[in-house]
Amino acid sequence: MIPSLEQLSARLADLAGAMPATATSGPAPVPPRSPVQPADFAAKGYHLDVTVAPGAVDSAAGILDQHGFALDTITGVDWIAQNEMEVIYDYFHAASPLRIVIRTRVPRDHPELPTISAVFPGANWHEREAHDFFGLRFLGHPDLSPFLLPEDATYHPLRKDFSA
Amino acid sequence: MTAPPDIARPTKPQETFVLNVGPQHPAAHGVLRIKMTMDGEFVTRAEPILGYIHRMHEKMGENRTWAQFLPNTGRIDYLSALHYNHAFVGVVERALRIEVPPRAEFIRVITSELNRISSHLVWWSAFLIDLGGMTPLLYAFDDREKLLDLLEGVTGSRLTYCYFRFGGLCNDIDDSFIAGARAFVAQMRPRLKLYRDLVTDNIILRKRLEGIGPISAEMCRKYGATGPVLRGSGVAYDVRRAEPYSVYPELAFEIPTYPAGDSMARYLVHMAEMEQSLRIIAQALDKLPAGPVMGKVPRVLRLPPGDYCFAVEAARGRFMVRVVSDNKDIPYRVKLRTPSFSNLSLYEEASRGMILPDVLALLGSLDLVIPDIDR
Amino acid sequence: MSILTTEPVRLLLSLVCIMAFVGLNAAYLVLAERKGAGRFQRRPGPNEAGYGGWLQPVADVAKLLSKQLIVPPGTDSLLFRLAPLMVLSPAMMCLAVVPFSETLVARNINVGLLMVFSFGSIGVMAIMLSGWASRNKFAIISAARVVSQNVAYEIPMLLVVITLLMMTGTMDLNQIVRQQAGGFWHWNFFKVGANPLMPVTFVIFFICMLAETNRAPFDMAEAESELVAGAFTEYAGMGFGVFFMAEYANIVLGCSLATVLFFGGWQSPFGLWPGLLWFLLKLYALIFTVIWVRWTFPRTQFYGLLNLSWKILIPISLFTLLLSSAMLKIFHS
Amino acid sequence: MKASILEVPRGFWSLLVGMRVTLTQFFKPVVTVPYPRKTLPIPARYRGHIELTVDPATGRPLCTACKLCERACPSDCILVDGVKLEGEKKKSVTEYKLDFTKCSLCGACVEVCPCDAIRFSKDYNLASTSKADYNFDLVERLKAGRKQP
Repeated sequence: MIPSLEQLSARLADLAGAMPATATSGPAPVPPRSPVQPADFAAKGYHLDVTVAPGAVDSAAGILDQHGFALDTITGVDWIAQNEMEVIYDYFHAASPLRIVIRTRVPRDHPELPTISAVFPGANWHEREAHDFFGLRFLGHPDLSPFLLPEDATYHPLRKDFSA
Repeated sequence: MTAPPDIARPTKPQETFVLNVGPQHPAAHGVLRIKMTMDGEFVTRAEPILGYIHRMHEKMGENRTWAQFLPNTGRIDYLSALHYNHAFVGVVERALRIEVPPRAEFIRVITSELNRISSHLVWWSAFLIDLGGMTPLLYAFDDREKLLDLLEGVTGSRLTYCYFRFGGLCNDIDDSFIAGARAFVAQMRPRLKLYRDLVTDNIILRKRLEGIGPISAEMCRKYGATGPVLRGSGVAYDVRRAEPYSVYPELAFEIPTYPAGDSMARYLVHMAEMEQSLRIIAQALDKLPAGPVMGKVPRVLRLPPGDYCFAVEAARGRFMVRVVSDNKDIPYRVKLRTPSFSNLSLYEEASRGMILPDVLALLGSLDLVIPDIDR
Repeated sequence: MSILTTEPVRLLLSLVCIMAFVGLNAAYLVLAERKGAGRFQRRPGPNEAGYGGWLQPVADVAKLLSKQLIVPPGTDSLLFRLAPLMVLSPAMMCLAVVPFSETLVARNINVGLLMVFSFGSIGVMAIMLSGWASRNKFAIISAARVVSQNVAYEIPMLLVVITLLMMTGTMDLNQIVRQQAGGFWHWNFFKVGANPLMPVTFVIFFICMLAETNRAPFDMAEAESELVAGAFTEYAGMGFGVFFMAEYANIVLGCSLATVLFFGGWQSPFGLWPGLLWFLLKLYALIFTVIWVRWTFPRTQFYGLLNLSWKILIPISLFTLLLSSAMLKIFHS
Repeated sequence: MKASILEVPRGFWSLLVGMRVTLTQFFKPVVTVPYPRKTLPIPARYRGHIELTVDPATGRPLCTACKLCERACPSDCILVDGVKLEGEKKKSVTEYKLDFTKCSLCGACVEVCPCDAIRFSKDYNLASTSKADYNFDLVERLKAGRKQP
């Protein structure tokens, strides 16, 4: 069952609509936009750009899982100017060329969001890595001990205020 | 061979012991450490422990210009440096909409495929070493040496290539390279036959790999495994076809798949891919157009704000670069999605209840490069 | 001359000769193995020490002797030191009954074959002891493997030997060689008249010999990509060197036995000029095959190895045994 | 049952095929090069450490100490200094330090150089027990006449 772009946008739009729009404190970096945005693959490298609330990443993962998507990677971006942490989930599909990006923003001093490792066991490692590098706390994750960093590491090197 | 049910039962902690395979162990190529909880010779849990060769390439990316990060890409997966080059120049070209001349694209494909063969040859020989066969290593390295000579002639280095540039290549290939590549294709085919006679058809190898470490297509999906691992589970997923880049759409090749999902299937995928790569090289050499190898590129690279992805089919699977730009000449964020990382993440689940030699055969069949996992 | 033939002197002399033979063979077989491996892999092998690498064994031994003998803390030091001695002595003992030529045999006893097999089993125990005494997880796994492997391969080997014994009717090795006199078609290997499956029995014997000597593709004890160096992981210097020597001593013994039992020992293939030269030629041809096999195949999987023995070799050897006895009954009674 | 019985001779045959392969290789000549006694030609594009090139007319380095290479280097391993000599339009190099321990031979410096004043050398026999030996002073190296045609 290869999903069509329209079906997916509709389902993900439902999800994003059900949640309150991301509350941004400080200057908004981009003008407000629709949470589900089709993207030009040739220019961006993905087809659908979905912004959801932090609490909805696991439901989004569930929807994509039902449609046969696989998790590509999880990563963070530290938007220190906005005092926010962006978390980006990339998904790909093995039977169709569809690429989907799910993104959410969490406050920088309180970076917590649910884990999706129950849906995608492969997310376990990606979340541990994101925890290592950004200090993102994935609630419900089985083990967030340092992964790629030394086992006694307490720092998060990809935060923009980190200096060695 | 997996454990019979009475052995696979949950054992009491005092009946098991912990065996550290790595970070210095002959089967851990590089510095991978696997903490194995063993019940006799059966592995009840195999937990990979990473980070021994972590270099924080992603932080380096935030500290240097787009062009300065390019040499780093060749050092993430040292066996398929050109594919990683390709992904990074690809993402910048995509963001800036740089036109790459066709000749450059063809040369990129030719050199990338040569690189893929050399990577597979290293995998093949190292895998055979894991299985206790020494001689194939030397035969494979003999062939690989010819490849490295070819690539050294055009790129200047033998392993950590940095040959692609934003908008093209740093220099053109010459006739001796073309002749050498043609000669290589011609002489590699009989060598693959030799490999088949010596190793692939060998009953010892078949007994060793058939049915060992089955990985289902569903497990691959859940863990995001790609490349030969996914194709060995019967899924015809190849970034070269799924998200076509460069001139791959113009070239005819097949995506070899084997549905069994065991180590033998992954092995056969690798061997078939070498043949397909030879086919691609032969076609690309025939179609190679004349012209420049460098397109028009702005003098100072500044990517428009936003995020961009570019995925390539590296020798081990899907490699994706995701960059975030804030309109400066250095990236705001570089994320490297490496295939070995995802491929290894299913190891703990896939290896449960197998005996030690099989666990190591499974590890070898996943085709891992440790710096690629740790970055 | 009279002193030389007295029993104690003769004993001492034969002991010294055997030790020298084993020592030299071990040293130069290592070189042959490395050179051979080199040629199989299209490289020259060791070629720096001495002319073309001929002094390499001397350099190796000097290196091993100059190294510290480390007994790791926590090991059973008595067993740890005893194991290397125990592994080498049985192979030397067994060579005492092997007839190198009609007269060149240290101890010509009439149950030579029995002695070889009974002493041969001690080597297993030595490796098990070394694994046990080392207090190393890899070594323990290796020890367990060696025992089950050797038990599994002892059975088809003995079945094959019984098949042969029914034909020869004697356990005296020299007598067995004498029976194969006159042209290569008289060798046991080619005696298809007595048992059409004779070449198959030889193949089984050869496979079992490889397994008993822990040679690739059956080198479960070392299995360097799994168990580092298995039972020998903790040994350093000459302690390790002795295990290495024992491996080659066992190969020499195994190949000598194969020569005696299947290829007519010191008999010449044309029925003329029997002697030591023929024995050595056949012996080294077999040893070359052993090296050739090692550098061709990957290692078997442990359960595959046991399956090979219990599911393939033992049924076939039982069948040959039955066939042999049936043919003996029909044609020779 | 039939298949597993047939597997025995087939498997044995596959072993013989493998042994035939290694035996044919056994009688072929060796392919390795005995390295210190014999070396292979180095390709023209080989990337050794960088070196300064000289102007054939004046015999002095072409480098004008513009420091583009210093800025292009991803590993900060180049340090250039120069003075403006009297009666000349361009500066000339007085100091060119290369910290070879950090260099990754990416070639960014060579590509960025506007006057082809640096190039890759073919020098690969570099070994030392001291890290300090790899702080190359390329001007000194040029004067010492290492590998200049």
